[in-house]
Amino acid sequence: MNSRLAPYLTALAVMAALALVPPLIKFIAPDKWELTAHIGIKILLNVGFGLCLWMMLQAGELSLGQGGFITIGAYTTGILVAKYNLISVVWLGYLAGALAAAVIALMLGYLIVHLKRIFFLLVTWSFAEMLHPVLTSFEHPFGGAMGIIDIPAPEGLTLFSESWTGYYYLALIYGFAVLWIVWRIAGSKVGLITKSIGQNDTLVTFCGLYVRKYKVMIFVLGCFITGIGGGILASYLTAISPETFTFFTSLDIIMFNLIGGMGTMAGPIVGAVILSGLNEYLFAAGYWRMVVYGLIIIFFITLLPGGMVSLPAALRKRFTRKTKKQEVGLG
Amino acid sequence: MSLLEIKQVVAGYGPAVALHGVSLSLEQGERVSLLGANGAGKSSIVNVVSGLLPVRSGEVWFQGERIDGWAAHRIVGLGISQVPEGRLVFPKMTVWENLELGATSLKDTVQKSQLLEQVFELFPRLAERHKQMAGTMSGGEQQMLAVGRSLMSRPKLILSDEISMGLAPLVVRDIYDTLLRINQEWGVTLLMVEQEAKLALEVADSCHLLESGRIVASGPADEMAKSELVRKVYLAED
Amino acid sequence: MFMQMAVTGLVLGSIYMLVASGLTLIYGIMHQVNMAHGVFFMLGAMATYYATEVIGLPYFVALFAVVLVFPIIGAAFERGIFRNIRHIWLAGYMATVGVWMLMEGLGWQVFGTEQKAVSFPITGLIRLPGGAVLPANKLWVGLIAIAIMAGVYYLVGRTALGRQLRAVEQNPRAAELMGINADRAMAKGFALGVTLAALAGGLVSTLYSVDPSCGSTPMLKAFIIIILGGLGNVTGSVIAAYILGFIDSFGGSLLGYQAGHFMGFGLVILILIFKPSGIMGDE
Amino acid sequence: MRISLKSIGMTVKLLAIVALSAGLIMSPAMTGGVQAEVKKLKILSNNPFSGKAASWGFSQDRGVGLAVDKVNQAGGIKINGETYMWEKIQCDNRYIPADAVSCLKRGVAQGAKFMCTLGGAVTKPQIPLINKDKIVTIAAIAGGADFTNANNKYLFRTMPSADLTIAIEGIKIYKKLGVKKLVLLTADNVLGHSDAKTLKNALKVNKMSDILVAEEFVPIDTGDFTPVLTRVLAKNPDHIEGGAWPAAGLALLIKQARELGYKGTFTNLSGAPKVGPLVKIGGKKNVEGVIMLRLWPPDQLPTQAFKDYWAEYRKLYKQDPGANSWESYMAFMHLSAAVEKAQSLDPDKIVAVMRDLKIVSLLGELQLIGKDNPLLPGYGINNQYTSPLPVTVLKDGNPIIYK
Repeated sequence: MNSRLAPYLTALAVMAALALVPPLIKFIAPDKWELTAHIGIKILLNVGFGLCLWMMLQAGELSLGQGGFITIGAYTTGILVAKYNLISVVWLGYLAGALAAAVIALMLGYLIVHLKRIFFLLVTWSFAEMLHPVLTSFEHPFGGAMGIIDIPAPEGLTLFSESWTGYYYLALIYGFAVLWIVWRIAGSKVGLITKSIGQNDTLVTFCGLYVRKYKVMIFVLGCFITGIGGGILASYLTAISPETFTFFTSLDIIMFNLIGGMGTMAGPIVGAVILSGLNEYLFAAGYWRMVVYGLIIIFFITLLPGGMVSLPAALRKRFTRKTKKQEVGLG
Repeated sequence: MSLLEIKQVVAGYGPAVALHGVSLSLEQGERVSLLGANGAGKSSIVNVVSGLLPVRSGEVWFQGERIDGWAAHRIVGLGISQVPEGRLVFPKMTVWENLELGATSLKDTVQKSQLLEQVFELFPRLAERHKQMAGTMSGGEQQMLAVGRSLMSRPKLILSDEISMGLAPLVVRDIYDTLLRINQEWGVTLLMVEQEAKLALEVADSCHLLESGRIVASGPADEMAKSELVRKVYLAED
Repeated sequence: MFMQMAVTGLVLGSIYMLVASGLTLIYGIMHQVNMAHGVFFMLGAMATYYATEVIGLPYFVALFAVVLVFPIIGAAFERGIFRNIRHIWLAGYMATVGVWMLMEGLGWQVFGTEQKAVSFPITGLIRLPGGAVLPANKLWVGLIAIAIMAGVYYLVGRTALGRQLRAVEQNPRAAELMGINADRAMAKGFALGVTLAALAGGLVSTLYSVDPSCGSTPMLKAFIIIILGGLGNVTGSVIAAYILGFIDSFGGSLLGYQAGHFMGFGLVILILIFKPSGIMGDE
Repeated sequence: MRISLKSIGMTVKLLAIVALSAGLIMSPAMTGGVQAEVKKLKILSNNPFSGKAASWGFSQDRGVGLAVDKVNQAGGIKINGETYMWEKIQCDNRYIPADAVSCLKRGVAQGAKFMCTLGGAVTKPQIPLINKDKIVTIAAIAGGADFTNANNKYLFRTMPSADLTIAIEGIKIYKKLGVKKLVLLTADNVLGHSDAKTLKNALKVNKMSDILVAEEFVPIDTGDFTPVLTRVLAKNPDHIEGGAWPAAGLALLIKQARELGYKGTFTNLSGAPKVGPLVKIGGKKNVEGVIMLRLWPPDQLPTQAFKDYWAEYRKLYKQDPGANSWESYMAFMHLSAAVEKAQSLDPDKIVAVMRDLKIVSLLGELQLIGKDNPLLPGYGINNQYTSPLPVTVLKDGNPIIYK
């Protein structure tokens, strides 16, 4: 097996296996297909969001405003496609949503790129919080507290007998496209520079590289991709309102990285699968959901800071020798 | 019984080993200086004694008590006080507050105020500026504050680390004079790390020479000053 | 109306100042953004509710009980969860988020969904010149908030404990060399911050209602304040609290509620972009 | 090709990853495949069980739950000779529209053909799905013809809409009180905005538009109303209409208005907040004279059945039932009776039967109205439940029927 091709082959094989899930389930348990599709769609979109954040995290900064960029993507799509019918092709609506997210990310990123750590986190969080009063205050174009309804499905989804299969494949393509892009970037020169910025940006500056440019670039790209996902979600949910994506959406995206592990790209994927799967099962749990969430966070922070992907290594270590606590990823 | 005894101490930072089995002992009232190049392990010895650097193997005894493995804040209570490298005064606090903090391990308020008076007498500059923020003072004044602060715990042993760093020679001389006075008047034992070999040999009774984490030569200061090795390498004489 | 807006701004500012004090302190000493602040606020409010309405203690006795009990709770959380991870900024942040969600979720289970109320013992209405009115309970809560804040200033600025806390904040290593147990000092600082949050809960909740998520809105305000004031800067947060109080009062009265909310966060972003050290920062 | 240990390891890893990811996504399909002996009819309780609206969610869920138990204890319902038992499945939508849509999809996936939900904001985005999948829904929503119209055949409104509360009873009450300067201060959500629309229309129809001096929308979780009250009280109103506040919000609004020296009256006609917390938070003196709809004083319950319901609810949940609990109880009883009468599980047949079926429930006769009713403009379909609507006023901390 050619080792350079191996990751591609793995990804392709997994993608093919996942693409076979709909016919398989429709065959085994047709009445479960809708629920399976629903969970699958959520997981795959979340994988995309988690990977975008992971990419930014490589540059050393953590955004707590990703829910805000999903909102921007979703609202732009909704406003253009559903509310005012300015664009007749939904796919172009997604593109517009992504562009809107990217433009806003560019402006914000340019202004805040010098901030570090908790300051970056807080400013992105404030930005996402600020969207809420703006969206509720203006009936035009945001639809006020009501939000936007009747957002159509993208063209071509009617190829499938019911829309859920279509959304499942759309989410599948989205998830793997993001994986591909993020993987390519991580392996490229830009990726290496970003990573070194994350580890020591002063040193990178000394190497004659313009740190700000790269940081903004990654931020904008991440938000662009997140914006597309927001558009897809808008279609899938058919209705969005200011409360649709909250602080907890942004937090979830961080949690994917935290639970999965921030060291490798597998981290956010594992985290998104586990957490969004769990989330769907906890819907009936009411307040226990918060309790479970809290326990999960505390568990991973205190006992397994390297996330799920570090579990094998942590177990191995535990059985061989007790050593000092690892601090993978959590700079 | 020696006041301080270090036996076969191995210590280091992360994977790097800074001390490879160092032993030395100090008698009550002695003035000892540690000589050596950058990274030879002088500061490591001081930090091992004050508890900032954990010991990997070996023992540290102070007044018949084994103190390796103790936390730094407990060791202060025994009467070991450090004048740390880079002074480390609290910049956003007044001179007076810095001195008060130096006396944290003392419970007796009468003794505390007596000490404060004595420190102010030793360093009149500190008395003049007791309301000033430590961070706004000159380097020399900060060093005086660091020494004064270390006196506030009524120590039996003072560990000083690179007092001369970045200061004008006259100021350094002044501070060492005060340290010698404390040594004579209060009977405080001194373990000094000093980059400037000439100074180190002048202010100390005896001297240890370190190279890459090991003591390579020891002896009374005047003898050491005459030795070939020290003269060539550290005093840069021909 | 101007007079009324000014009075409301002052009252809100005092309340916000109290709510933000614990958060400022914990950031100031431990450099930790405490997302569980709102939960401790809520627990303080709940404790006051159960002490007064269920057990039947007089209100101020209940508040005193809060002051006695919450340092222990705070120290327990610090020892159990935060001590080992506090040097990793993200871990510290996320752990407080975890505590927040855990405690709020448990709160809904334990305390139920019905909103509760604690009544402040002093009632009445004070008429001020210019047609403004000031409810006595708000006046007293505001005055107590100022008194507590003065107490915090005294404790941090004038006492041995305060000196130790500041020493640990400025240089934990040097503090150790002074004979200060840095771990224990930080635990004390955290306990103090938690107690202030709980005390704020017990006081401020008398003006509003009590339920397991009643700490969220105050916490949001507290965050705006500590960022505006410069993280960890006590004086800065006091000034920022009154600024936000006036923004909420004047903005809400002249432009509508959402405008006030928007302006608060807008100011936060501007401050963070152009002067991350806050309005009282050194830069 | 040389087979090395490494490449074997890689293949194993690859297979493991494929199996794991496919398995994780398919796991829901694998669970719960066993078919029960008794046939089940599933109703999805798509309600908020956490967050600010949780008390409404529990109240509604418990009402439906009691009704489900009642029908099941009586032996379920028989359709074409087969016995069906009701089963209620819960999903916490946190009062967030997107979560409600997710919940509905989950419910459909779990085989629910019926649903109860509440809140205009969370119901609105569900409507396309409700219509597409023909989910027979009983919902507590206030907005008018936006929800109840000929397009939404499967959506039944359990609570009186703003057209019945504000537009009819409200105007009566305003006239009786002699309101000269009215302020609407309501929640900044779908409910609040639709109440505002209905109120303005009704005032226009009655040629009273000039009495409305201000309308304000503030978030439902507002704690301090002082700034916005300062703004509206500058207009010297003599009446404040709250619209649809839950207990805590209304209580704080009233308390703070009184503290600012407001002497006028209050109504809260859309929502039916619980009296206990309202009085406790607002203070007995402040909330005196507040007029609300849909609230029954516990000592003035109209029928024995209602008294029994009240007692059972109190016994189970240690508190008085909220309005939407008995409204959804009655609506579910009606729905269940309609399913049995239709002798079919076809949603179209069921809803057709529902529209004409009259049953006697807790508050007497229950029926659906809306079609050709001049009081309900634009409804065009009998999807609005009606039952006696009490007007209550708070006196000394207790609700009594307003004369």
